[in-house]
Amino acid sequence: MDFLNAIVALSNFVLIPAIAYGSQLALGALGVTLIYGILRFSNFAHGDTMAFGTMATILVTWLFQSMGISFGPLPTALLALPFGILGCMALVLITDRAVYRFYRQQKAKPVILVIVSMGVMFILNGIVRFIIGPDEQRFADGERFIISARTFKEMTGLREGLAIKASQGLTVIVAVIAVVLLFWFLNRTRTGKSMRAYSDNEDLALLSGINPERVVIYTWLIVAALATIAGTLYGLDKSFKPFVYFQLLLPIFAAAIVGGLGSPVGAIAGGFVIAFSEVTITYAWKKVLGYLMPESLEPSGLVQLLSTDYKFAVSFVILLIVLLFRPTGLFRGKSV
Amino acid sequence: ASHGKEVKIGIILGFTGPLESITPDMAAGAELAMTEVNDAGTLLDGMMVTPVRADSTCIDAAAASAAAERLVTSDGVKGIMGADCSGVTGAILSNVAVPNGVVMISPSATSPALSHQNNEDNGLFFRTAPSDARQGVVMTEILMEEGVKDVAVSYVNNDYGKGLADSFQAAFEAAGGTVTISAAHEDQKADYSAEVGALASAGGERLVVAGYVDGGGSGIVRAALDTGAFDTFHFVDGMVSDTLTAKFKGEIDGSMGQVPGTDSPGASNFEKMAGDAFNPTGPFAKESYDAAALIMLAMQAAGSTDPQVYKDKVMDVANAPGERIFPGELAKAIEILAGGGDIDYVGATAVELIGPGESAGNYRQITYKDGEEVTVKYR
Amino acid sequence: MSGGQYDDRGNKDATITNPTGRGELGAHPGTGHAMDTASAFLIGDSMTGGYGKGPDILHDCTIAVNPGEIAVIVGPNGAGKSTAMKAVFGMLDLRQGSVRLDGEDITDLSPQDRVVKGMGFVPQTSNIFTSMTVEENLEMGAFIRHDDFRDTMAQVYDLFPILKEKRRQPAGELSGGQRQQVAVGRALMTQPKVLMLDEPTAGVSPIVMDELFDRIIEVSRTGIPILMVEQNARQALAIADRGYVLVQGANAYTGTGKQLLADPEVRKSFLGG
Amino acid sequence: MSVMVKNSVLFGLVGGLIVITGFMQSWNTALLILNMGLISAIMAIGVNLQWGFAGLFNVGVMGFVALGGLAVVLISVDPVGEAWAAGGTRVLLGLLLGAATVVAAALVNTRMPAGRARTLALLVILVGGFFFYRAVFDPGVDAVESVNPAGTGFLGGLGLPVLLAWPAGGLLAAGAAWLIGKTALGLRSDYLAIATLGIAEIIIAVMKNEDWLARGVKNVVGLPRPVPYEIDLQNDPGFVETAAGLGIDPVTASTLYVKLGYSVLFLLVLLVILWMAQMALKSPWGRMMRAIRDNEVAAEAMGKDVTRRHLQVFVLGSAVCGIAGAMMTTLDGQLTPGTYQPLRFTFLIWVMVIVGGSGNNLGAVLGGFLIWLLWVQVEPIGLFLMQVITSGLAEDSALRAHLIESAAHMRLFTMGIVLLLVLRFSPKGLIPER
Amino acid sequence: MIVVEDVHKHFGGFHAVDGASLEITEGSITGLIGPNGAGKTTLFNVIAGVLPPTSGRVTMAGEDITGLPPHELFHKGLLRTFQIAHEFSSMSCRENLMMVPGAQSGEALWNTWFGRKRIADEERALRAKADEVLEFLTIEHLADHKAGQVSGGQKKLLELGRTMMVDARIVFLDEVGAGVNRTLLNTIGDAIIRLNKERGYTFVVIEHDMDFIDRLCDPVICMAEGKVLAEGTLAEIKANEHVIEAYLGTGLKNKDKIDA
Ligand SMILES: Nc1ncnc2c1ncn2[C@@H]1O[C@H](COP(=O)(O)OP(=O)(O)OP(=O)(O)O)[C@@H](O)[C@H]1O
Ligand SMILES: Nc1ncnc2c1ncn2[C@@H]1O[C@H](COP(=O)(O)OP(=O)(O)OP(=O)(O)O)[C@@H](O)[C@H]1O
Ligand SMILES: CC(C)C[C@H](N)C(=O)O
Ligand SMILES: [Mg+2]
Ligand SMILES: [Mg+2]
Repeated sequence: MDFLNAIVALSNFVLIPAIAYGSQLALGALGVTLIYGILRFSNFAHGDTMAFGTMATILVTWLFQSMGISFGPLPTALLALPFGILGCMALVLITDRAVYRFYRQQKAKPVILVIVSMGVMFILNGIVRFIIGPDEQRFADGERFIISARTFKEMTGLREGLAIKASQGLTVIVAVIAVVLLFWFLNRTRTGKSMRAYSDNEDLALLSGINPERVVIYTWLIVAALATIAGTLYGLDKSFKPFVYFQLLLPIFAAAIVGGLGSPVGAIAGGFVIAFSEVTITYAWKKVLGYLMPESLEPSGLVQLLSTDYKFAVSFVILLIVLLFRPTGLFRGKSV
Repeated sequence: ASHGKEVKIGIILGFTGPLESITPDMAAGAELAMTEVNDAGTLLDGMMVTPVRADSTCIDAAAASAAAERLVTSDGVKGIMGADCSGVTGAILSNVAVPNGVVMISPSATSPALSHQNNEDNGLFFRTAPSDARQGVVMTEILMEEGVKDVAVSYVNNDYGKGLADSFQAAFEAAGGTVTISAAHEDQKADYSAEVGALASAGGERLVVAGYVDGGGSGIVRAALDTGAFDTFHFVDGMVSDTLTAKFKGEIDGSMGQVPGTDSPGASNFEKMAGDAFNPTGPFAKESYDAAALIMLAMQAAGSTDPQVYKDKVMDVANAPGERIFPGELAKAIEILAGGGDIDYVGATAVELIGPGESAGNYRQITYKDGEEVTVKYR
Repeated sequence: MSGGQYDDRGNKDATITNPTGRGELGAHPGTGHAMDTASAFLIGDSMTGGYGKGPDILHDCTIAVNPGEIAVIVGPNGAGKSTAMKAVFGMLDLRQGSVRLDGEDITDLSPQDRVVKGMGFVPQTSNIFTSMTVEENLEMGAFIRHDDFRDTMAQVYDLFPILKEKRRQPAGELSGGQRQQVAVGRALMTQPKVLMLDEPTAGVSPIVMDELFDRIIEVSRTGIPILMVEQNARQALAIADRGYVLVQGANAYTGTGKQLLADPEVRKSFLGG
Repeated sequence: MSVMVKNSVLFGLVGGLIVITGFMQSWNTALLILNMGLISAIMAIGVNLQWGFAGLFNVGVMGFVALGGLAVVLISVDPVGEAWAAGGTRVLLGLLLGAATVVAAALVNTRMPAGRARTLALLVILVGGFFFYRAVFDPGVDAVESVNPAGTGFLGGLGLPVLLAWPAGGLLAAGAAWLIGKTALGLRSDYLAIATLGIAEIIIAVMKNEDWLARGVKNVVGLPRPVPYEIDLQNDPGFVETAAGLGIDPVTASTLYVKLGYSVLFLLVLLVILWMAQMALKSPWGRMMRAIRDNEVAAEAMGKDVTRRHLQVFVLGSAVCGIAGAMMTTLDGQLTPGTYQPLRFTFLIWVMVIVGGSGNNLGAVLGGFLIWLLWVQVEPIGLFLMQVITSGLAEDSALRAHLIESAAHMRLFTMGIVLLLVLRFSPKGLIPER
Repeated sequence: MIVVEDVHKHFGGFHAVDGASLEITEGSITGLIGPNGAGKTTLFNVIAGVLPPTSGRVTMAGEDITGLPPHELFHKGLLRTFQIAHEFSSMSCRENLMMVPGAQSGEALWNTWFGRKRIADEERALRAKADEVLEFLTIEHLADHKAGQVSGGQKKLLELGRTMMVDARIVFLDEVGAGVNRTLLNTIGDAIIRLNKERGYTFVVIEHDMDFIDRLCDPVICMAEGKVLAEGTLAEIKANEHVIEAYLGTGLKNKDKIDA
């Protein structure tokens, strides 16, 4: 019984939140990694792209809600998601046209593109706040829990509860579908392969008859879709607030790099490594150990490796360790 | 008594940054006071007050100082309503207000470090919010009365959160309570699973949340509720607001909290005056109204817009003796002062300035029932 | 976020992305060279041009290849041989002159469009996709084809058996000579109507060089004209139907391969005696 | 020659903008911008040393700037005797123990042959050391932090003149950079970037959470100054008289005087650093660095010790950032770890370097001034723009209210536009490398 | 002078160098030939310290130099060129050469501030020397061109030029000839011989051009599949069946094309 309690407590506070958070990071990191691999720069505007896509989804969700359209127990936002993705696609294509294309043609150094993306980040920042405001927005509806802590306790009679939110289940399912589709696309389709070729050697891709602008457009489209999905899932699970999306940028980058920039598999692995390391290293094991240990040995302190103050630092220390012992990231970052 | 005279008052708040969602209401509160005075048109025989807004960013001391410097030296403001966050408030005070001799009244900076016992501020700094040292004591009283002896604390990792958590822990432990864990959370972060995991593991009858409702504070509450880690909370002033009830509805029933506030009729007056123009119950909107009102009334009392002159009058108009003044009665107050009378500004938050010029600290104790915020009593 | 050596994917010369390949002059003044270019399949006619805003590298230079023939360009280092190839392929602004393929003026076409028109090109450097497997490199060569290209791939593997062995290996891990084979194979995958090679045998062992020349001859026998730059000039000229010696961006000597090989002046100055 | 003319025009332009600020807004604002501009220029030189000279992508600028700030507290604040008595020695001992553990582990790692014995020894040292360190350190920290937490609660500094803190800030940053460089410089550029970004965050995390060091998020305010206080000047009859003689009122005169004092100090530092950087760049050393930047493999084969040179320039650049950080904290008069944000202290500096022209010291200086000027002035510009845009709308229209309300967000927006415009029309920066 | 003892270099499961042992005698010009992918460049990289060997030992004049970093080897007099040119692309050709010599006093930061006179003198000498080398390589007109913008062959010349800026003891040349005009290659060959005779440089030359090998090299080592296949004078090598099969081949099959 105590053993079960320990397992449940661990799942409830460590495993489930980390898996959901990891999936969200992974989707975000995939976008960053694709841009890096194919367009060769670290896109600092990615967090704000996510915010924009989510905002578009939210606006459509509100429209649906006001029209009385709903999706049964699932959040209406899922219905609105395709529209949000379209909106985000339009945005990234416009920015590419207006901004990035010029630098591509100039063969500007990647760092210039990084700085340019910071400019775009500033601008998107302004636009999003301008349209939807800086405040937190709620748009989740439908069932909130697959199973709530209280129900679980009543069902099992255990002392510990286990909560699985609908948004968490949804996050994992949608993430898996998105990732499978992406991999199929990149490795099996002609367009996918041409994207990888372009990422490898632009000039030669040109000589092979690949239209570089098309590759770029496809990349942006995919990235817009990923960003919107990641942002919407995150918003459903937590809440939507522009500034938080900007803050997401750092863990997303950490995830992409731990995995190996440019490697999609790596991005996913990186997302989970970051999520799990943040949660486990600062977790206070007192409760779990309390169940497992005999009464006399029960820990008096919190049994916490590091205080949560250093949570953020932990993910970066993990990052550093990975980089020092496997300098190209877990999955040697090659271009897509 | 010529018309067309103008005095500018600066409103410096974090219009961008982690408090960007509450600052518009605060600014609106301050501007409401100025409009009221302008409508009367009697301040210093027809002086018109113009508000000038500037962005404190809440976090970037250098940018805030630059903005304040511009307010003072280029716009020529004669008083500053602000800043909001304790950090930038300290920076503006020592870099701009004191060197230029400008009065500054903050509606919301609550850090104990801003109590200038030794006149480091040249008597230029006041605040209509109480120091957090006082809030820690009030919180302890409430919890003890409830019979709560074990709590976990989660505070926002800045001078406000940390200072409040420190003063609370000291007071609570002195009263015989136990703080199982006092852990920081970074504001505006993506995910709080780790923090809640640690808090849950440490346990406690209640979770004390000392953070911002627009930031990490709500994130912590959300995660704690969802995982079933805690179901009752104790909220500090940064948390109590309509946003909180809108967000959590019945989920936080049974939780408690306190905010600066009084049962004086001022608050409801203020809310009526505001109408639909902005949210008058927003955090520190009332304090902002009061801060702006105090600046203007002190000017009237001194008969001068020169900060070096009117700074000495701020305490006089704020405290007894004199006629009690509520929101909507600024015209009356000006009249009394012009006639050489004395006033006791009560305002929207029952202003009572003590010690080095900060609010004495009246608190409204609240609890949550059926998804509504219910006032229990005032202390 | 990358710098220095890590952002090298292809040469970084901006003109290569010239989206339209448009020359500055609309008219194409002939120069009246006494050259038999009338029947040429591919001709870069009186080309003048250079990189970006820089000075002219090519000076009124003409290069042509007839159907079914092999044309070889030789010349000292820096003569502009690679530049001439790039110009013919549309990767460089022509300030004067024109490029014609099978009688059609293609001066204004972009490189991709030229690929579609049936031109294949193997550049001198960075001519493979290093992160992709050998097989994927070949597939990319066939990118513009929508038919079944497995036969062509089998042919390429027949020609370069080592590639079949390494087909699952990233091309970047191959040795210098092996890469060269991938590059030529990739170009052949398009089933081009005309093939342009910039020093295909640089750094290739004698046995592979012979094989490459053999294959080039075979390709040309199938009716595909070949235009190539070579430093192994004696061998190249030996199989060439037409040879060009470029010096400082201008035609210095032109003739059949044999004529040039026999010319003592050419031998001494350009073929190493 | 024409380059000279162009550069002079550019610098003249920035100078002009500052002067215009002086006339249009106030001389105080102008001087404030000038002072932060000088500091920004120094930071930009530091980043330019690393990126422009050596191709090191350091995105941890914020960390070094913050360390410089920390140095100001450690050098200039008076020691807190009570805290030292309560647990000062214990804290120091704990730190020494921690360092000893790491050193011992490193020694074992290099001296012992690889194998199970070494792994075991390492584990014992690290785990044992960690607990021993915590056992000594934690009580000391608790003791120090409980000494008047609202007012002090930290050990304080050495109580030395604040000017000493500037070189000390450089040294502190250099020391940290050396440690970081030893471990992280082998990484390829993108990874180095994120590693430094992470380390900077760790530095800030430590400064925020180790209250015994510099009060953490509770901030240290009222730091000593190298220039007189305005109030003292205003109370000094001699000064008031001189001011009156110049026809300026004493308050304004005193604020200007103080700011000018800072300007002179900062300018001196900038000139010295700029001269040193220029000389280095134009010498065989600079040539070697450029070679390394162009092609590390070849430079290594040509006998240049790339790792050592990278470390050297990384340490130097970081030290320059540390000096600038110390200067900035001195100017602010307070250390507020919570305000260190990558957006402001890392990315903005990068924008300065890139817009100014990387690889060119003058470019970095120009970028420092220009971008800082914009960063400050964009806020009123944004408001102004909004007012112009909405001037056609009815006074009470909702759209107008919304637009004016959004004006504050236009700061980032306008900044983005400005940045993109500069990059668009001069992608190599305003003063490109040669 | 250099002794390579049973060196292995594995990439994952692939054995690029698989137990190579050879000796290079002082003062010789040794040719290293072998089919593409034989592991020649990889072996160079191991000797020159770019890649750590999986196992095996390299000694130079009796001293163990296995795994020493390239910059230390440079100062011991071991220089190399790259098969794919590694120029310093944003620097002028002259600077590409001037940066080479070690122990320039201007490379110490201190001197850039306080030893400016000395630096100026040194620079003058260096510049003269660089110009001399450029002239020798027939690219003096490119002295002020950015090295990234010269032709493929010119970059290779620059590579060679760098080894001429210092007094080397042993120089490894990885396919200097590939992409270099034959007439110029002859000149380079002459230079190599002169450096060998006059300055006592030892050379190891990877080359696929048999004429070039013929002119310069004695002895010749042929590698295949990561091992040494044959060693000896060129005549011996040329007659070796294995070498013919693996490397030299028997000439064009399509001879008819030439004869026609
Ligand atoms: N990207 C470039 N930008 C500017 N100038 C260039 C560029 N590439 C080559 N050049 C110049 O053009 C001239 C001709 O170069 P090109 O590469 O055509 O020579 P090449 O005949 O192919 O020589 P090689 O046999 O050595 O490859 C050279 O002098 C070189 O300096
Ligand atoms: N980094 C690497 N990873 C995996 N395999 C490699 C790597 N580098 C080289 N190889 C393999 O090692 C083998 C030897 O390569 P190497 O470059 O030494 O050949 P080489 O003898 O110099 O050939 P060439 O004459 O064509 O230059 C090749 O088959 C190559 O594919
Ligand atoms: C607006 C408030 C929540 C600010 C807070 N009281 C502080 O001092 O930082
Ligand atoms: Mg060429
Ligand atoms: Mg090789």
